[in-house]
Amino acid sequence: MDLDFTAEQVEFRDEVRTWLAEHAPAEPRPHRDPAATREYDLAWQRTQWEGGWAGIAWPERYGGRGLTLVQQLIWYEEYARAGLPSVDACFVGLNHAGPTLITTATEEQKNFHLPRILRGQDVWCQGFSEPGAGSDLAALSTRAVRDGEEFVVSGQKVWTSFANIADYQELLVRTDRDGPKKHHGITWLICDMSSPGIEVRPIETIEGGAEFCEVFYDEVRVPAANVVGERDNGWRVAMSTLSFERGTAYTASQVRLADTVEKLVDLARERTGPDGRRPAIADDELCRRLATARAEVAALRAMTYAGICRNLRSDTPGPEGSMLKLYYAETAKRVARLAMDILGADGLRATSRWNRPFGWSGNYLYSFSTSIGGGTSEIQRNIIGDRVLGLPR
Amino acid sequence: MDLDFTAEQVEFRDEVRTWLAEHAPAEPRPHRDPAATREYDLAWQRTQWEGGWAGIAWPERYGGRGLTLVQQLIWYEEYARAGLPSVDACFVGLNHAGPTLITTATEEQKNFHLPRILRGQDVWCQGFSEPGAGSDLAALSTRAVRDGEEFVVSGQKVWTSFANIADYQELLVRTDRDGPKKHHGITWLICDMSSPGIEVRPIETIEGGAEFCEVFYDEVRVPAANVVGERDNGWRVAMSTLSFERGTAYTASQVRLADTVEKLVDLARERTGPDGRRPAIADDELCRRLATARAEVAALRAMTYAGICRNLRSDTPGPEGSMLKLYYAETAKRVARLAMDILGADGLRATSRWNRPFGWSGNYLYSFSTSIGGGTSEIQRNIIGDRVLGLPR
Amino acid sequence: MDLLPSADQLELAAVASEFFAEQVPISAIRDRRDEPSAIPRKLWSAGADLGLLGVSAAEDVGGSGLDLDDEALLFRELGRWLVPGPFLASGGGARRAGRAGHAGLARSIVTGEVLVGLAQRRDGEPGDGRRVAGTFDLFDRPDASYVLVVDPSGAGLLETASLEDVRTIECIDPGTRLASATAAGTAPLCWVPAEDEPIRSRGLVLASAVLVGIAEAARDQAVEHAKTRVQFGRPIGVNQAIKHACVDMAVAAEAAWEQTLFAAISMRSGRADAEFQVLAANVVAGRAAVGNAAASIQVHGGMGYTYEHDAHLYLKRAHVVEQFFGSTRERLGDLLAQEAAQ
Amino acid sequence: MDLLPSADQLELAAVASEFFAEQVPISAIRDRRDEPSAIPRKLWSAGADLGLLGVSAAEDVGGSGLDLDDEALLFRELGRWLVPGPFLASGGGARRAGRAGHAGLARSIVTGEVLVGLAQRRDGEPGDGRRVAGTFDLFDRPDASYVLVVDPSGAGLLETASLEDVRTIECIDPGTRLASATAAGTAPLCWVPAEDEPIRSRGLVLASAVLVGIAEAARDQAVEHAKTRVQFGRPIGVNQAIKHACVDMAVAAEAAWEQTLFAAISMRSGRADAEFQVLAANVVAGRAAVGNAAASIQVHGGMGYTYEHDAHLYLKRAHVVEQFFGSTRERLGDLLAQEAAQ
Repeated sequence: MDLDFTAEQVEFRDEVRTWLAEHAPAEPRPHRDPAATREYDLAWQRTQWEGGWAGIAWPERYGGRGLTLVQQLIWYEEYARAGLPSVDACFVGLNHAGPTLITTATEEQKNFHLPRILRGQDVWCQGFSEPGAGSDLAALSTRAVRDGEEFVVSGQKVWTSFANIADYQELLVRTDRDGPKKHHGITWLICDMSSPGIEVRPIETIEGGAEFCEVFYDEVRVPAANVVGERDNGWRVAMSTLSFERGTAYTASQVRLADTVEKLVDLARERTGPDGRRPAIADDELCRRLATARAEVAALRAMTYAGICRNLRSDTPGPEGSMLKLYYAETAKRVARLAMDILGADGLRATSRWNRPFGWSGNYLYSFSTSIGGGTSEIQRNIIGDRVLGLPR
Repeated sequence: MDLDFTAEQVEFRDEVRTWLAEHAPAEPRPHRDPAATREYDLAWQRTQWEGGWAGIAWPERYGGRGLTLVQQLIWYEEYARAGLPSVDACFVGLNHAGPTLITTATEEQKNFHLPRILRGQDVWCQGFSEPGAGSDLAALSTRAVRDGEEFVVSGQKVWTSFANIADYQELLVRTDRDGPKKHHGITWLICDMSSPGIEVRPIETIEGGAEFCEVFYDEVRVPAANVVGERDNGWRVAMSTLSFERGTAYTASQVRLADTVEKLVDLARERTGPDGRRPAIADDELCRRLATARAEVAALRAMTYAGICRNLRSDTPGPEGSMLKLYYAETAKRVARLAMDILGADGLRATSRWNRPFGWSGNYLYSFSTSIGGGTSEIQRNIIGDRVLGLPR
Repeated sequence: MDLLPSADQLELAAVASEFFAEQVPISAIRDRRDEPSAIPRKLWSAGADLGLLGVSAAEDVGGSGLDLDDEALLFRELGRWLVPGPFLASGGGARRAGRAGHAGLARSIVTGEVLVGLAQRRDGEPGDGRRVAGTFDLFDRPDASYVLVVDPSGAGLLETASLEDVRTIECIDPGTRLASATAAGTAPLCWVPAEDEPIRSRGLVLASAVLVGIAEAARDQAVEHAKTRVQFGRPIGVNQAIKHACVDMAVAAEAAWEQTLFAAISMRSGRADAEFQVLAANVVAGRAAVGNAAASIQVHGGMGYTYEHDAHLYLKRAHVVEQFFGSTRERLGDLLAQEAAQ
Repeated sequence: MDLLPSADQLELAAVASEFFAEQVPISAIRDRRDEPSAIPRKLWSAGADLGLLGVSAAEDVGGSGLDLDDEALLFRELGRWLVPGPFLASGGGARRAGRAGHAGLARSIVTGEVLVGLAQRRDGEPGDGRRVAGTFDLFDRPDASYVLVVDPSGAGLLETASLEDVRTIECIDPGTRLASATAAGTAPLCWVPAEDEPIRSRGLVLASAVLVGIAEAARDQAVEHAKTRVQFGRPIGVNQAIKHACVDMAVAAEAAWEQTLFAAISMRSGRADAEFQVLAANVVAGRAAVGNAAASIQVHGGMGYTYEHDAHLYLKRAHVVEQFFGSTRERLGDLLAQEAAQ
């Protein structure tokens, strides 16, 4: 066992650090205006592409760098250390759709989409959840009927982040309603968001974010060539997508959480504590909770490293990703709440986590999504209980 | 609404206080030796009887005082304030068996047993749980077959406190194995613990207590006249017993917990805190946890008062008793753990909660029983969810 | 000894609850989020007509002269319905003005003509009867002619117009209007020293009642969702992860409510440990409100994370009301500094 | 970068685990509860023959000269099997003696002839190379000729015979022998200043590994019970109240283990943030061990509350090991005083 990076990896880290210092966006992310958000996120992705930093662990033949998850990790670490905004609008393309296409799509699909994602040409969104199918994703009922060389899609999706500014969607539809189990008969489609019949209604989040949407499909025609994996086999494809999400895709968030904790330690050094005299960090309770947060994000990093080492040996992430996701969510919520306790009455001031300096009350509200999105903490616990611990169902 | 006690009740409180000051046992309770424990607990119960304080809210015709639950509450409060030991070996007789007999037994059964319980003549124990029937009490399989004017009992019970020193047992047995549901065909028997065929094996508790037992029944003959309620109707009788346990029977424990918290506040005033300089109470974390414990036991008392007021209006305790039981258990565990955190390395020294001064490490270990005995906290949550909140099963 | 509300008290609360349900639906908070004031004057007047602003003010200034436990029952309904507007400060202000002999002012607050916001000290020395200085957070200042200042030494009213550097601040709660301001040694009106009347303790009891209402509403909302939301072919409430979360909410709300009543009655009847009971109530009520509201968001899943659902409004209001009359940590210190309960 | 144990390391741990399972069953703790020493000398010697006491001592004193991560893998097994006896202090003592040039002493500790207990300071000024004074808690003193004293300024050995006022104290853990004693300015043996070798940090890593072993064993025990115990016609593990409790135990153990390895490797490779990583490991490992052991008792219900079941032994040992090398609260303060992690 070792924690040493190779000379090559150390050099890589230096390059990343230097490049980020020179190219990081100077402007804060315009988080309230969808069109401006799209432009900002894509422009930043394009800059990364031009710098040669897009798709670090993606295959070279689709525009990636063909490096390992260790280099990808180094990138995330330096990225977080530089205090840069997350790749929000590009997240699904880079972390869900991209990896899924790499493992499952046809060469044609890969050749078309993967470079576009890396170059910052397209925003992708996820079309999984429905009003009647949240935790019970397999109950989805948005229907696709084959008509010649097309599928005709009708139905509704919810909690679709960035549908209002997306070019493509990874869309789960029901292509067979008569299968023996509801997990069968689901198909994973690439849906062009400019297709006629799609209506997008933004839903504001409790933090005031504008990225959440409902999407309505009224006889939307999707070419049959856009099926990824095979028809009626979409559940398996989607599960691998979710495994990415719960495994490596969260690496950036995990790394960023450590940075958030250090920001909070700094805040506690600067602010007066509850007694009105000493700095907050001198308060025994707050001090210990901050130290505990430090210990937890350290452990989260160790788990992330170990997960990457495991992934380097076997390609498909296992259910252990759910442990990372669960631990991340619960830690992120505790850290966000601790900030509110340090702020006291100042926590009542509305802020956004996109603010500079960091908006703690916004981050607190945002933190509620970490144990809901990508599968609730309850669902993660079921997965871990059933598939990691082998407990009876 | 008011918190005022009537002049009569105030006078009652004064009498209790004066009497307890004069008659409380001077010796600590001999908790490791079962025979000595029996003698101590029964002697103290006899003293209370002679003083006119036994069965405060029991009907006068069975030897009680015929007063209300308010006087009973006053007794518990003064009792706890005087720092007196709980009525451990007499607990089942006074709080389970007694109340059950009062509501359900025949006059003959009542006339015989109730005065004996009050006079400190008999120790009772509970024979409910079995190795295969813990949370799932209705799955009990200890069998009783009718033979003339007797039932012949064979089987096994577990977690039976004080079976080794008990005279009688409230014994649940299966009298019908062919009923439509397993809750049917259960009968509540008064079992004489000196009957041939009973074997008692003590089980030490994690605190080192000696009161826990397994009881084995090998063709034990119990007179049919000892059925309480009706044959095959024992489930209903037992449920009312458990309602007593979860409702008013815990009043004494709840009141004592407030006293325990104040003992802990005193301890934190006297001991040096984690920084090795200031008293523990000056530590911000410990101070806030102590204050929170104070708030929680205050709320527990308020809930207890409200429960008593509700009971004064309707006789049978409802499922709300489970809320008290649950809140009590979780609070008691937090308080016990807080003491360990205040003690630090000193918490490693083995003590008993029967020690004088109070043994905190023993109390900590004991506290684990509060969320297990009398129905686990998980079972209480099921009861509250199903019966108080009406959630689907 | 009787801790159960009387039929009269329950009736009083039911009337208020009905009024709020009809006139001040929670959805109105979203509709008015960009308005200067969180509650329209018309509704404020209607609330005044119902007697909400003079509950504890004397009858000779138009009040009802009711007791603190009656008032707690009403404020629980204000919490349950997330009613916006400075009811707590205005009710306290009316009582304050009345007892200080400013009958005219008291009457105009009771009738709803004059509003009183809440000023919460951020820094500066505690005020006294002659001058009040320092910076303050102002809650629901729009439309308010006065703000109620509660310092350890006493409490009184300041004219809003006398405040300097008034700056509007967006609050996390769209139903609360927040601002900051400075008082530069202004002379307060209707000042009363803390030893003469425990305004802060009364305020804490009523804030606790509001928090209980929030905790109960969040519980009810989660329980309802658990009964009706179907996933995996059954209502989600069959799952212990959901069921037990609802139960913990119910227990927290129950404990908070009984303790809040206990505190209200302790104050009314002048028990020696009243302050202990009040602080205890505020601690358990604050935890119940914030905890239940947070749990309800989780029970609601994706829906609970949307602005258009009510779940977050409970959470945000809970955080606001938990800050009333000083920080939660300060109150825990105060509670531990008390003698043991009676 | 590779955080996964090698095949050699896993083999090393498996051999130890097998030995413990066969030779030091957990039930022996109950059998020996009234013996002066928690582990028989014969078993101690067998452990020494297996190399458990010289893992990190140099080869020239009979040790294996292995690295801290290897040692952590072994100590995790000691925790998992609740092996009694002063392994941590004796292993540290052997390494200490060897590096201080006391080859004979080192060798006799490695062979199991000489035992070293752990002395934990209760009060008095920290010692230095010339004198050690103050009162101490002694862990597993019986049979030990020396005790290891670890002060912030450094660490060394004291002859047990030189201690005064030695008093046996019953420990909550029947597998740990506790005593108190006074050192009256005794000159320590093999003293090494903290800046020369981070004994406390090494000890904290190994204590963390023991705690991880306890956390994992408690998890395994609870999971096994959840799979096999039938109530209401089904294994209790189908209930989320049980299932999710087991999951939380698994996540806590996993986090603690990965962080403990991270810390061990950080120390070995001299990372600048090694101390941060060590303290972090001890914090998460302590919480995992105590938390999992407590949760396992609850999962086991009435059985978990009996002395004859193993569940409480995990809890009690977890509390003991969590106290090694200073209090948990002190360590949190130390962790926050560190620079941010690399």
